[in-house]
Amino acid sequence: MMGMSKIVKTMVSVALPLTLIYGLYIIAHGHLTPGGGFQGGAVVASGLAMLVVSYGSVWTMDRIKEKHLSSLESLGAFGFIGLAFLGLIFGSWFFNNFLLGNEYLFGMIGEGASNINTAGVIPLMNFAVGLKVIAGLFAIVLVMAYATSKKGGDL
Amino acid sequence: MLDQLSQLLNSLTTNSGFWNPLVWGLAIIIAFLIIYILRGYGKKDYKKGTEQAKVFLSGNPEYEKEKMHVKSSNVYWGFMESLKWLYNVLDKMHTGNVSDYILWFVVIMGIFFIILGVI
Amino acid sequence: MNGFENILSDLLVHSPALIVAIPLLGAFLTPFFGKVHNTARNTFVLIIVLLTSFFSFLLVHDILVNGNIHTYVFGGGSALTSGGFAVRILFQVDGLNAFMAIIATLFAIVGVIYSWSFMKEHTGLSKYYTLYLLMIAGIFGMVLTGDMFNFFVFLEITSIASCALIAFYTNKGKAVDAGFKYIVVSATGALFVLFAIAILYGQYNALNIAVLASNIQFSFLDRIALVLLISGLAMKAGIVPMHMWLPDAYGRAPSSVTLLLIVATQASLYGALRMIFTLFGGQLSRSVNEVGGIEINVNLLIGAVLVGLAILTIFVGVLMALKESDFKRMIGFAAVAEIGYMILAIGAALTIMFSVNDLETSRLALNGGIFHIFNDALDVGLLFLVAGAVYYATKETSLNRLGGLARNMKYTTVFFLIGLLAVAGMPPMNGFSSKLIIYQSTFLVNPILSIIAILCSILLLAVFVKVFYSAFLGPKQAKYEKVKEAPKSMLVAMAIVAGIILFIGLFPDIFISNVVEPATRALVNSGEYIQYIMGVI
Amino acid sequence: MIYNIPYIAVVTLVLIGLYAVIMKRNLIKIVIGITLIESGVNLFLITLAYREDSVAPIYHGSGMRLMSLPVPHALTLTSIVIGVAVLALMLSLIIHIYKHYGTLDAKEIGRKEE
Amino acid sequence: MDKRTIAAAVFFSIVAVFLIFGALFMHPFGDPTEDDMDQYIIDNTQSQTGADNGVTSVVFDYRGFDTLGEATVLFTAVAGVILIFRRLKK
Repeated sequence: MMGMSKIVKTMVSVALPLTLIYGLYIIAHGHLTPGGGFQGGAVVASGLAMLVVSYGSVWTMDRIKEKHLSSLESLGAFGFIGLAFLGLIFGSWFFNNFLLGNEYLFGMIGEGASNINTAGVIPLMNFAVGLKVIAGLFAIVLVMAYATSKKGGDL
Repeated sequence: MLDQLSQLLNSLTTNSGFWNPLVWGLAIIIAFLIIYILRGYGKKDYKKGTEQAKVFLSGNPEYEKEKMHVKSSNVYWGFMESLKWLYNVLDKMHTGNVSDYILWFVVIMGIFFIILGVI
Repeated sequence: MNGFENILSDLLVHSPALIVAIPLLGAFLTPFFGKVHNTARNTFVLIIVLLTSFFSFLLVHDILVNGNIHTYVFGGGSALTSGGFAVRILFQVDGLNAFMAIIATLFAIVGVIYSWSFMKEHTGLSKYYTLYLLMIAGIFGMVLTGDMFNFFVFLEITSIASCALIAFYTNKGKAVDAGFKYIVVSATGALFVLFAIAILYGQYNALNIAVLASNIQFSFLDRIALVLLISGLAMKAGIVPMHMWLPDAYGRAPSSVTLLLIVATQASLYGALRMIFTLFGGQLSRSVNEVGGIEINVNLLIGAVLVGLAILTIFVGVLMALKESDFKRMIGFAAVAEIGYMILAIGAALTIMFSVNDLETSRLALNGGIFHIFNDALDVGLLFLVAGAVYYATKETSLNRLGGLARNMKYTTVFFLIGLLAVAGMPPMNGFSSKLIIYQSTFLVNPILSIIAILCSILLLAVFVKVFYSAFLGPKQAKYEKVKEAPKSMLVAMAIVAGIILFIGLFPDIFISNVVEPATRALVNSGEYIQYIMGVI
Repeated sequence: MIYNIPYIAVVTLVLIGLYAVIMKRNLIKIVIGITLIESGVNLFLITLAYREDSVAPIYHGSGMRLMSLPVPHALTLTSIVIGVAVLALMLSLIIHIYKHYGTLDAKEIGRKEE
Repeated sequence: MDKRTIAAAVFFSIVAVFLIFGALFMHPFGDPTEDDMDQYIIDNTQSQTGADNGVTSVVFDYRGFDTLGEATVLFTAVAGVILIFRRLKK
């Protein structure tokens, strides 16, 4: 799949940063507003898929290899399960919300007030899952697009 | 220690008898001994290297070993031939088509529905 | 010493979670090790699997020896909150789960050892090992979880990982086709399972199996849910006429993957058992259908249908295996027949249990069925390992072109002989002792059933004698002059399985009384499973 | 108050998907049928969450009104992601099948040898 | 109309009838017969997890293990797609 016309590329280069910012906002406020890691990650990944569509998969594959994306995703997944293991170590139960109630990081218990510094490990898990979903969905789209393109057809 | 050994020798009892592999092994060894003794009464005048040892295909020359190996699809040829009607049905059943698989699933689901819902 | 005891007890408390979490952790870390070195990655995977099996051994030992049930609540707290809601996901492990966990552990170790040199000359190995560990984790989750939706999630993990692994030989069209068929079938089945779970949730607003079982009342919607659950899981367990994906998948996948596919199939069978006996068991025994004034027990109906399906399964599997001329597809059809034996025993138990009210005989039948689950996994697994070794040595699976391998591959031939005798139920192998129990219990239902079962077992022997003759015996073939024996790791893997087969065959009573009996007890009186949760309030 | 129409819609979606899977011969259409079944099940799950004149379960600004059930939302999210994963694998397998056989007809592919 | 179509029509209609009856048997849309567990979650979410969004608290705290499985499913799919489209040895 080769690149599209100049108009599309320009529009994408305008729209991409907004999409990324919106998706990251959804990830960051997952524990306060509708949304979360998966939804925000899907938004960001769709923005990156827009990049693939407009600039062509070969162009994208020259800049981002899928092995980097896959190791990035492994990093996100490892962060998620690592938080669960930290719950086992500090909170003495697997998946325990061990950060809740302390006064430093995300410790507060937001009584009604939608304060971003709440909910214990939930925001951190949101970040991990968001990273994972961004990398994973983008890797899927990129690899499938590249395999169906002419250059990568011999995969 | 001793009770563990007895547990080892414990035999699997069902409601109509018991099964103990060790007893069975003993029996089979005895059977082999009997067979060996019977073998002793075989032909005495058998000599290697003479005409007796040759393969006799009613006078025809013997094939070389490669050709004499029966291929697997020829084994049980008669069984297949006699059950041809059944195998035709089975082959018609096994189309490699995905939607047929799901169709069988729907059939089974319908049968279960009738059995549990209506009857 | 005392500190060591404390550490061990802590590990025992946390083992249900760690059994699933450690393979997941290993799967997430495998790509990084794959970048370093191949041997480092293989060692890492082996260490992960051994660690998992250590925890699994702890858990299983405690359950089988002390006979108590373990629960693990994710996120801490007690199983039930005030008011008796199981809000959090929890694992609940009793005899049956422990029994399935034994099978999964054994085959995980054997499979990893086998793939060490079986998969050597292929590319994309780090992804292969990642998916392998994910499949192991999915199977463990399926057999350990006590939560309906969690069961569905792990079912999907297992299906997706195994589908990608079935299509490993992407240069063969049939392999990709088999993978596609498998994913379509398993996705459909799992979606109907999810549909049933949603129906149950909408009625009782609970997802925990014990809580659901405690307040289920077999209404019309529950019947629909039961039908969807049974048929969806039966399709994944490969019961005729929904078996057709099975020979494709078993035959086209790499043998090390087929080993885990067998366990995945049996895990779905376990799911069906759990749904029938634990979730609906209490209601099934009581509820009665009216047909024109005649009253029929529902479980009698289900048992009769299961027996009929089982006879069909055995028959079709054996006949197709007799006709097939591809090595691995033939073993796949034989595996279908073996599944039929389990279903036969379970259906016989259901028909006997509440209708004749002969609980002792139904216990016996269940013993046979559950014992045969283990034996079938061992026998068919060993045969698939041998087929993989033959493929590794000759790059050939068609029996029409194989021949005279016994001269070059002595150990493999011996292992195949052991597997042959075991899968055909010849004494003194393990297959005989379980099939003996199944014959005797089905004889009480109807003598015809046991006669058909025995005849099909003889046909199974004929099938594998044919394989033995045409592949291993016979004169030396010119094109297999310089075929070498399989490498050491594959031999070790086969030797482990063959050794266990021989041991169980020689001392069946130890295994039955120590491992099978607790599973049967857990299956028959499901009240313990439910009361363990509901009593916590 | 609409009585059972959402459930009828769910069953209709599932049945349409099942029909597509059974009757269509094109692999892409079979995949579309499976996704239809899955969206029907997701619709069923999210239907179970609704309570009469309830708001989304977010406390800030909800004004202590009746909230819809949160668990089905979570289940639906999970099953959506699972559906995405299954869809990706099925489509990539279809790409390979087309490369090997040059057709997407399920019947022909079943009959083809190697 | 070959045999396959007829069989498909018969059994498909059986399944359809039963599922539609099931839909009619469901509780009316909008008032679930049982909602105690979710009410418990709604009442205790803020004090137990501190999250302001009930769904996120269920997804990541009460049923966090499902979310781990879900993330694992996505991971599995990515690994599978990359495995299927890998470069084979020439």
